[in-house]
Amino acid sequence: MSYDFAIAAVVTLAGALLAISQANILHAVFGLAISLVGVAGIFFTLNSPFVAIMEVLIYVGGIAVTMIFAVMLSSVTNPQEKENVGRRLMAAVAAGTFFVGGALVLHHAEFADGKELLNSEHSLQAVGVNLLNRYNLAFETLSVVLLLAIVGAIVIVRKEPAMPADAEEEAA
Amino acid sequence: MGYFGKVLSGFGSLLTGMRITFSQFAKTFFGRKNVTLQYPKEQPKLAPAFRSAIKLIRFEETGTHDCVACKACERICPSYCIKLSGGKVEGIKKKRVAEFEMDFSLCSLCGLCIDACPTDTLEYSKVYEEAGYNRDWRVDLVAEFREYEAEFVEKQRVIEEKAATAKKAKAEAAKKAKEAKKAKEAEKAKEAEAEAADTAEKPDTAEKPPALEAKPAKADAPAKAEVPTAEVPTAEAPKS
Amino acid sequence: MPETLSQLLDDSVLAMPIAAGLIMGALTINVLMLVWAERKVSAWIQRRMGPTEVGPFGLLQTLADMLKLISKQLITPSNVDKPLFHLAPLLAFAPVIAAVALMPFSKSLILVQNDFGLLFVFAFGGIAVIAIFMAGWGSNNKYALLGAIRSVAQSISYEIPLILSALSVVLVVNAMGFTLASGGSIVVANGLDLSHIVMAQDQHGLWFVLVQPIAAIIYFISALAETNRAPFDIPEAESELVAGFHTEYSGMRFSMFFFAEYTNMLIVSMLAVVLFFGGWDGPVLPGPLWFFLKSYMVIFVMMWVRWTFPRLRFDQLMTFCWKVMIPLSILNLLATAFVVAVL
Amino acid sequence: MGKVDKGDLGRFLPLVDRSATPVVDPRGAEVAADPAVVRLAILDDLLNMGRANSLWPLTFGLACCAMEMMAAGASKYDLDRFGAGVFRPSARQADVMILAGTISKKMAPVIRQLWDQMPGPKWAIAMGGCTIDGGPFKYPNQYAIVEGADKIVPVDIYIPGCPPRPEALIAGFLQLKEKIKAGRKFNR
Repeated sequence: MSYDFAIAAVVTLAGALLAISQANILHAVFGLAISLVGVAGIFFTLNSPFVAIMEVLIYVGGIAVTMIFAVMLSSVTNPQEKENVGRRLMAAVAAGTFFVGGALVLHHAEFADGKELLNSEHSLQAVGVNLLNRYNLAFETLSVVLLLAIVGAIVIVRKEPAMPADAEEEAA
Repeated sequence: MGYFGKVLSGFGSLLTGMRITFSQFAKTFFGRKNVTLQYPKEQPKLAPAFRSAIKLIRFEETGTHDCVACKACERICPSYCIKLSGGKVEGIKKKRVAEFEMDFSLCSLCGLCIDACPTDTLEYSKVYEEAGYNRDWRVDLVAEFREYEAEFVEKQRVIEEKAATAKKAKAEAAKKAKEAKKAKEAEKAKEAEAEAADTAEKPDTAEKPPALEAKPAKADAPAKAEVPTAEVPTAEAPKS
Repeated sequence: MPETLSQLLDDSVLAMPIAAGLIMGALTINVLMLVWAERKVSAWIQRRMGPTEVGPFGLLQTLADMLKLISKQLITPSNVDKPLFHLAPLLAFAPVIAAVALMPFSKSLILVQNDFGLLFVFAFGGIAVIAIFMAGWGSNNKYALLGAIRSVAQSISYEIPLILSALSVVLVVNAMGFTLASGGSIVVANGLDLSHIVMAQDQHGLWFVLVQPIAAIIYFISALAETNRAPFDIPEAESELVAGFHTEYSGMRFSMFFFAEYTNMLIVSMLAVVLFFGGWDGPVLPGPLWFFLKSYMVIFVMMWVRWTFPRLRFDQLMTFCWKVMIPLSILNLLATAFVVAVL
Repeated sequence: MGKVDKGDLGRFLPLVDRSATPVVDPRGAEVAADPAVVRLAILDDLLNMGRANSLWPLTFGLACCAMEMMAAGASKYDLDRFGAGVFRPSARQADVMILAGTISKKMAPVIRQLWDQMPGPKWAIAMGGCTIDGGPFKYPNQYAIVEGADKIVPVDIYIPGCPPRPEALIAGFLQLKEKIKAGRKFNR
């Protein structure tokens, strides 16, 4: 493992930590962006520059910006967190399941050697052909993620329905 | 003109604009003809009617100003920016200004003082590049004339003495003439008495009244003309 | 001595800082000259003198500006979002250096050779958008926020025609199907490699501005919008938004945004030269000189446009992008694809 | 009576001695004696040269004098020759505040706020009679005008006139340049 990879991994992890630990939602999104840049760095060290560029171009330049845009255009900045043990438990279970599943998949998967990709002349062409022929459905499905990003951002910062006290104040 | 016609004409107008700016650019770049006046190196040509703060005129005949400290300018100034003092000077009859202080920072260059000056010794100066580190912008207008003052007073004294002697001489001459006239009249009267022993004296009394009426009317005219200018500030005071 | 120097450069730990320092120095000189040139060009267009007093022809004017900006007080307003506020200028500053390193100055003088150079440049443009966002949000100022929102909306909108017009050039390069002899081995042309785009124009003796005139115009207009230059400078519209996203920045932090803006100009004009004006291709003079000469000509046109046209309104800007530029660039791309497929 | 047109373009003879300028380093001889400080003073001189030649004014006009300020920035007079033509809209990026025009009492807090927003070292130029001490609007019992810009901000250069010509503003800039070159002055 080279030190390039180590730096990229540290950046990714730090960004991810920032993304989940910040109360300020904009800081969290910027942490996500940092994490995505780190992921791009990991791809780059694994001799897959095309994926790395796409990571930056689409995820950092596209999705993260869209999320920030949605957050900024909405009025809520620091939502008051309500202590809800049940919801937290559900979230923890979902995240744990996802993590375990992902780890299992990764453990059983077979990875191509990065060195091979480096020397192949037509890697980019192969990527293009495969994306538009063999994996067309998966490609198109993944592109929905942009839409999801916007919807997710709006849901996160959606205005809470007005409290009765507020309504009274408004009426008065 | 359809949609594409509009697009084309719009594009054409953009190109026209760019052509104009480029021609200006090229003219300045290659011809070195710019419109800039490089101020500290070049001085501007001021218009003849250019107005700046007031100054005192130096007259050729006397070599100095002709301010008699009448304070007409001080009274008429709407910004209270003129303060002057002065009055009788030892040796001469004419009054002279001693201090003429003008606050440039208060002045709005309206020119009322110039109009009001009875001796026409105030004028717009052409000072145009004043700037400084101090907020006090009071200037002494008579400062440049101080050195000529003694000379002027001497000259004026001579002139006045001459005038006085001339007057004296004139007065004496007039006295003599009067005496002579009186003597003549007395002679005439004697002759007339001798002649008019028979005739009546009516025509003399008939001609006198019109001559008496004309005199007071003439004396009033200048006094009336002065009244409006003097009343301007007082008349406007209630308004403000 | 040369051995040790090459050893130093071979060492990957030291090579990066040295290269970054060299690029930084070159870019600083470039920015100083560009700001001077901008002021002179604007002066000459308005029949003025421009800076004349500092140095010969006022050449040291921007140096004086830099000295002053370095020594200026750095103000951090009380209610700013501190991490974002402090990071934004650095983040605006970093990607532009990386993008310059990718440019092929001549056939052999390429700092970073990459198969996807074009995509890299666009990707770094995307990071700069985040920096503007951080500045606008972190400043806690309504004008900065509005400027940032405008800037980002404008940047992501105009990135689409920018990339589409560049893609049509890529299509042409790929379709030519030629092979390049590179150091004995035969390499198939790759339209995403910046040096290959230039080589394609070099081999055919034909600049792509003649092959793709519509793409060239679209690229130029989008590049003006991407760099927030007049007539598309509404993010920092002085009459409405004080100074846009960098309203609250003073001294050196402001000059970093300034630096990024002028280097962005250089990058888009270099890319224009690579894509449409034959890169280093030119008679007599050496390649890098031609490259820079052409780049500065494109920059001159950008300045010329800036001092000619008034600012657009925001809705006009967006309408122009989504209703004119994007359809036009898609049509151009389709037509190019059609021609390429038929021939 | 004939008039002699002499000394028209000269300067006024002032009542007070205006040659004494407040540009002397207040620390004076102490600084000159200390070798460590003197070496830094060379750097200070260099920075002062930079500051003096790059005076970015704030885009900010109060009344009629602002017209002359604009004229000074335009083609005929071209403040940009001295590096002072970069009118910055944001106070954070400006060095000089040109107070051009009547300062009403409503405007005074705004001016003070703008001044406070400017990063040091910063300078102020009071342009026109109204800004120096109220000008034509100064009379007993007036209630609307601030009688002098130096009541709200520390002013470095005073330019009289109603309004002063663009040349006077340029002369003011040149004097400010001299002042900056002569010594350091930090308004916080």
